[in-house]
Amino acid sequence: MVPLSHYLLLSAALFMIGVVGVLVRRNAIVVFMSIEIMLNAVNISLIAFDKYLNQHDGQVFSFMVMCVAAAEVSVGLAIIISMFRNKPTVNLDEFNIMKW
Amino acid sequence: MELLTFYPLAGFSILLALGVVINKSPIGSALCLIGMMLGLAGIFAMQQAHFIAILQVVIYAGAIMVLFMFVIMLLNLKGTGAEWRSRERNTLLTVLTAFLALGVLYKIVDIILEIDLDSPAKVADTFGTAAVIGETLFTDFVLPFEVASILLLAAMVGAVVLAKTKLD
Amino acid sequence: MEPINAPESIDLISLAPVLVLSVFAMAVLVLDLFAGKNKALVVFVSITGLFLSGVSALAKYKLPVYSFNDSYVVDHLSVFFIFLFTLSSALAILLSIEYNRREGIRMGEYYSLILFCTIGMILLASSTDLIMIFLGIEIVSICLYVLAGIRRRDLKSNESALKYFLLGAFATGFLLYGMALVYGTTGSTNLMKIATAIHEGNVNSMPLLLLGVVLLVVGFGFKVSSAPFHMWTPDVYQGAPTPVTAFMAVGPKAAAFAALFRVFTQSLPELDSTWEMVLIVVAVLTMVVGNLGAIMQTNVKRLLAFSSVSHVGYILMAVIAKNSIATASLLFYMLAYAFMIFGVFGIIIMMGREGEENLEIENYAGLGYKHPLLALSMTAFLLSLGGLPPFAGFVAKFYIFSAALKEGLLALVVIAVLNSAISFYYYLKIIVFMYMKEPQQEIRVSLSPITLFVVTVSLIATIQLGIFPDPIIALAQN
Amino acid sequence: MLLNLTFLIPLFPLVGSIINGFFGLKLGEKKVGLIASAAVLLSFLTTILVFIGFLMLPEGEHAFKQTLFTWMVAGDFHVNFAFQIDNLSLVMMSFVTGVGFLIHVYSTGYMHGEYSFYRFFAYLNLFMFAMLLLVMGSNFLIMFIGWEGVGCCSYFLIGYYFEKKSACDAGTKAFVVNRVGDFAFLLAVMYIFSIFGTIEYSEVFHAAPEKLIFGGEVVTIITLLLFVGATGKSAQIPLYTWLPDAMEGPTPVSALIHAATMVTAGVFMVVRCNPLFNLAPDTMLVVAFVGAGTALFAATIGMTQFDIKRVLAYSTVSQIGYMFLACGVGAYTAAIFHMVTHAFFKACLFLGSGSVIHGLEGEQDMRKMGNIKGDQPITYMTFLISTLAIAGIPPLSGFFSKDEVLYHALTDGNIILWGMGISAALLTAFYMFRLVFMTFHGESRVDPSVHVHESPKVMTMPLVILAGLATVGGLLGIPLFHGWHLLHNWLEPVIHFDLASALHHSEHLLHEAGRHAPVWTHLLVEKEHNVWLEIFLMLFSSVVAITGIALAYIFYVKRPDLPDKLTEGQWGYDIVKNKYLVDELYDDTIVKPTVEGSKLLWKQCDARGIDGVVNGVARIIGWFSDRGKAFQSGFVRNYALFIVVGFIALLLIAI
Repeated sequence: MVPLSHYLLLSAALFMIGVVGVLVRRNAIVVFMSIEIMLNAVNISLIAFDKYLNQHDGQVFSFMVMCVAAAEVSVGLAIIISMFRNKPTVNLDEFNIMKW
Repeated sequence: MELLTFYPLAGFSILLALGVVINKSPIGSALCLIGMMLGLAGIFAMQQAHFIAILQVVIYAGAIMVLFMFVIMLLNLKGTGAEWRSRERNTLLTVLTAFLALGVLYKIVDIILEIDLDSPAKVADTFGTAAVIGETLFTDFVLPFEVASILLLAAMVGAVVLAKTKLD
Repeated sequence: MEPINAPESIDLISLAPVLVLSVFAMAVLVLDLFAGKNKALVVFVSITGLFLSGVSALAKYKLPVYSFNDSYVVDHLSVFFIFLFTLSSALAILLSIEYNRREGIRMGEYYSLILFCTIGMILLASSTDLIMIFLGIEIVSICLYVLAGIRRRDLKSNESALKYFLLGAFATGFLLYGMALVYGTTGSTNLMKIATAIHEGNVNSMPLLLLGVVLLVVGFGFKVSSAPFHMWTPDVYQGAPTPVTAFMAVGPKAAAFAALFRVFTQSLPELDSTWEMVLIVVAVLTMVVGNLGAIMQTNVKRLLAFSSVSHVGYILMAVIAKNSIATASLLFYMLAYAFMIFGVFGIIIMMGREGEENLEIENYAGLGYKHPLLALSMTAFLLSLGGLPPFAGFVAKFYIFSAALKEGLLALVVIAVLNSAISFYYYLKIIVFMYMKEPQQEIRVSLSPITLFVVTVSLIATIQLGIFPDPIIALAQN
Repeated sequence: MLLNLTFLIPLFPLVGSIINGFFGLKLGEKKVGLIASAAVLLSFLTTILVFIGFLMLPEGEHAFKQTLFTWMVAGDFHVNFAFQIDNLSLVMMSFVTGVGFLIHVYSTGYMHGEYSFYRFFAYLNLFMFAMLLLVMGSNFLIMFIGWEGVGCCSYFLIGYYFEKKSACDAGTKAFVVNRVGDFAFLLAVMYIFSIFGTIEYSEVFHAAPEKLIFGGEVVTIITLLLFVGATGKSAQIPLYTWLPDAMEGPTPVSALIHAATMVTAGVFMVVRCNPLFNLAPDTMLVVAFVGAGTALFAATIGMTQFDIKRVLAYSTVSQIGYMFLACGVGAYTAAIFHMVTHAFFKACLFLGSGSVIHGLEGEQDMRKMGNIKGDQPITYMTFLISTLAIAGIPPLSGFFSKDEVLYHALTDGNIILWGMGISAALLTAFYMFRLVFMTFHGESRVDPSVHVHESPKVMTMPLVILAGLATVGGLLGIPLFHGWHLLHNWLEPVIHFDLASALHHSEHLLHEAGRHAPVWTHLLVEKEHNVWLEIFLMLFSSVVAITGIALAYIFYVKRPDLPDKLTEGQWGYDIVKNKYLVDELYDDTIVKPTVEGSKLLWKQCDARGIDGVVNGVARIIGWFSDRGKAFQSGFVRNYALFIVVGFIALLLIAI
């Protein structure tokens, strides 16, 4: 039997890896992938809690998270594509016309 | 027994997640991400969340990641150029951020380990099956389920507006 | 296999505003195919949809009504917010007409996205379930990401969309983690059940719950753009098309506040010792950062972005105070703020030129003699934003401050009042330019009748709410 | 009933302002002036009707309240939009509308041919509206609306000549400095609300002695906050710097807003809140000393100025100081009395200076004036009368009001306050006559190309009326014998204060809180009205005023030609030299140190010190804002980092 805390630790670790990815990477697509890691990490927590509580709410929640992830991916990649047409790069550091 | 499957799966997922962050080329990152998601599907399956495990494979690995790969190839991002690599490298920042993240992680771990865990309730055999999830979805959570369709429709419209080639 | 019986709590009538809007949003999508280049029909249908949706919010007369397994509620708060959302979306659409013609945005999807976004806002304000709130936030955000980037050929618009999207998704991660932890520790996603679980001490792990609460503050803090999670606001507001900026500053923000208010006051009232302190820090920081940031700005949209950040700080005080006056003051502030913002942005749109030009403060030099009435309205809006009587902004601020004072938050009120004094510095800057500087260039204002109509309505409302706020307050107090 | 006409009084100027603001451009100058003046005249006449109505009130009723509508309700918080007519507000309304009307008439002449004539009158009418709200409101919030409103109009009117950068800066400065005061005022209002649960005057003042402990910290904080608000609006130390700069506005504005009405709003507010101030002896002391200090300080600066309007501005600051001195020693009648007489003579002086500036085609520097009394006889006569009044020469109005202030400063205050007051009186006589002599007497230093002419009738008529009022205004309060003081009898219901019962309540409150009440018996000793002391003080201050005038005469009429004689007549050198030495000695020992000292005071305290603080605060905020910009780097990564850092910070706070 795997205790709940193990799942939660795995979830926290993956979440923080995702956060670090967002903070250090400059490739917009990789940053986006790091955000996906974060969402997946949360799913682990949800499902672990679900098992622990003997409920299905968490699984429904994670189902919705997947929907949202799919929606975000389609819009996010569309944004990256439309941006790429004007300026062929995905380096986030080149996108700071607006500052201060 | 379960622990024996859990640790390799968890380690595998963490390593691949790190791979996503560390990998220089976007394609490599994407491949690592797919691997990680498959690993997580295994972890879900361990918790008897079979339906979600399958969705994880179908939606994430099957749909979302394909979209990622597709866009990477469309934009032809090789990410191997020396210029790009030097841009990506910023050791000090990375180390600082990693320390920050480790600090937070430490705190969270601290909190998690404090939990006084009772042994979890024995779950029914039907737990996590498509039938049960489906019933929950269509009774207690019918509204979120329907609202999700609005979300997807809006996202679809949005993606089309932004990405279609012909501007009218 | 046994048939699944539909639960009794399904109540489509209470969902009427959402249903009406969904139908109209899709109708707009379809109509757009036949409408050709003239979007008048599309606009008309959108406005009708919003109007009908607002009316259908009154379908339930015995409030509150809980439905869908207690995850959706029609109460006075949500009805008021639905009015606010439909009104602000309608004003945003009216503002867009002239702008879209000038900037060549000829997509009918623009309008349906605004409608979809409004659906998200309504769901956000009426949901009492974390899953629903999450979905609502995502609908709103996704529509806004697209709307911010809808000027596809413009690099600023692209950048705005990209920044908003990446940071928004990042913040969503935090919000989601927070929700997961709250669910896990209390065993439910329903706000009322969470409150009951906390009340009965039925919580797995208090520290984990508190961690979840902090994560929720981060996530909501981003959505309402409070410091230090506000950094995206100026960039996104500046880069997004001007009507979208006005739209963003009112509706989605109010919706996020509605959800924030529900989550913190309905489900976590027993933990107020924790989040109250956190929110006080956030509120103070937000006011100070917003005001200091605005002082040095030269771009009007950016200046208003920072100013909106500082307003978030004031509104957070209502959440912190959480008494009966606070609820009313939150609603009133949102309404007053909506009119002020649409008024100001209407004038900004009229002053603007093709390609998002003419947005610097210097461009407003000499407006006072060229178009005295326009300048006078702008002055009224700015003074109202600063909180000068007898405009709506003053009454709104006074309400929130007295709500906070009633809870004994004297220090917070002092800081807030001091901040609103500082804020005059930059509002005055625009007024000084309008009245007291020589024009740098020829002033060319596109006085489109529809935009003028929006500005006039906003002006009347700003003054009306300042002098006779009572009916609205009575409404908000129920 | 006549009293029901009350709401019309502020309505007329509002309507006038709206008409002029929206249609002024099409109406043309004549009609704009007519509408604006007629609006104020109508509200003046209505005030008289209301006054009559008030006099007809049955015995024992001292206030009339007209509620127009409910403004805000929030829980138990209830604010009506209501006007309160009582003895105090009637006095204020009468002179605000009366003087306001005269100044409107004058402005039609003065502003003739200005660039945007209608805008000026729209603002001026709007100002009248706000000022009337301020004095007529029946609760603190209405007063606050008026308070902000007058500030706003003042800002627009100061910046009226917006082509001039100095005018814009002055306008902004006035607004920002005023905001500091307003901020304190608003806090006080909220504090009052949190204690009394209401902000209606009648209810607050009625409950005050029962809820507040005499000399307790609550009432002290409230009154101090109110007083800070008053210092902002009434240009007292330390928030006075905006008023001299405000002279960038057109002269009628200076007369109406920055001399007669708006700047006295602070005094009005203190008098209005006298039931609170009476309970806070510590605050009263602060008020008295700030008032006396400002009176003296501003007078010394007045001696060094050469701009005719700036001299008058400092003089205004100084005279308002007297009013606060009177408030501070509890002589509220004296404060109002001086406010009224000051409105007459200071409005006359400002309008007179406007007439001079008009006649000299825009010249404001006194060094380029001189000997124009023949060219502007009416202006000269009215100006002289008003100057005599402000200097305190009997039997003009200023004499009575100032003496009443000084008498109370001595009997109810202490000798230091009186000393400061009487020194300021000496300086006042000196610098005012310096002004008169430099402007109207002596050698003409006027630019020869300028043709000096008397102003048109529409400008001189108000001058004559105001000078007349400045002459006879003192009759309102013939001070010598108790019971003859009209104004005192009139205001009695408003400023009546039962100290004994207040102390009784306080003892009760302290007792309930388990604390011991201090000994208060010495406060209850009745003071005799000493007629002979008052007569002596009158004589003394007359002598002081005459001394001041004489000094001014010596230095600004006699002395300037001495150096000329010196150079041209070698043969009479010794005699002249001896004579000169006396003057020289006098000059070196007394005048120069004083003038230099006050110059130093002005430069250091005013320009560098207080101005510096105001500008410094602005600069510090600007600096922070500038540094803060660096965070807003435009990089997504940095923004994300801030989200994470914010998360960590909140985590540390929460857990």
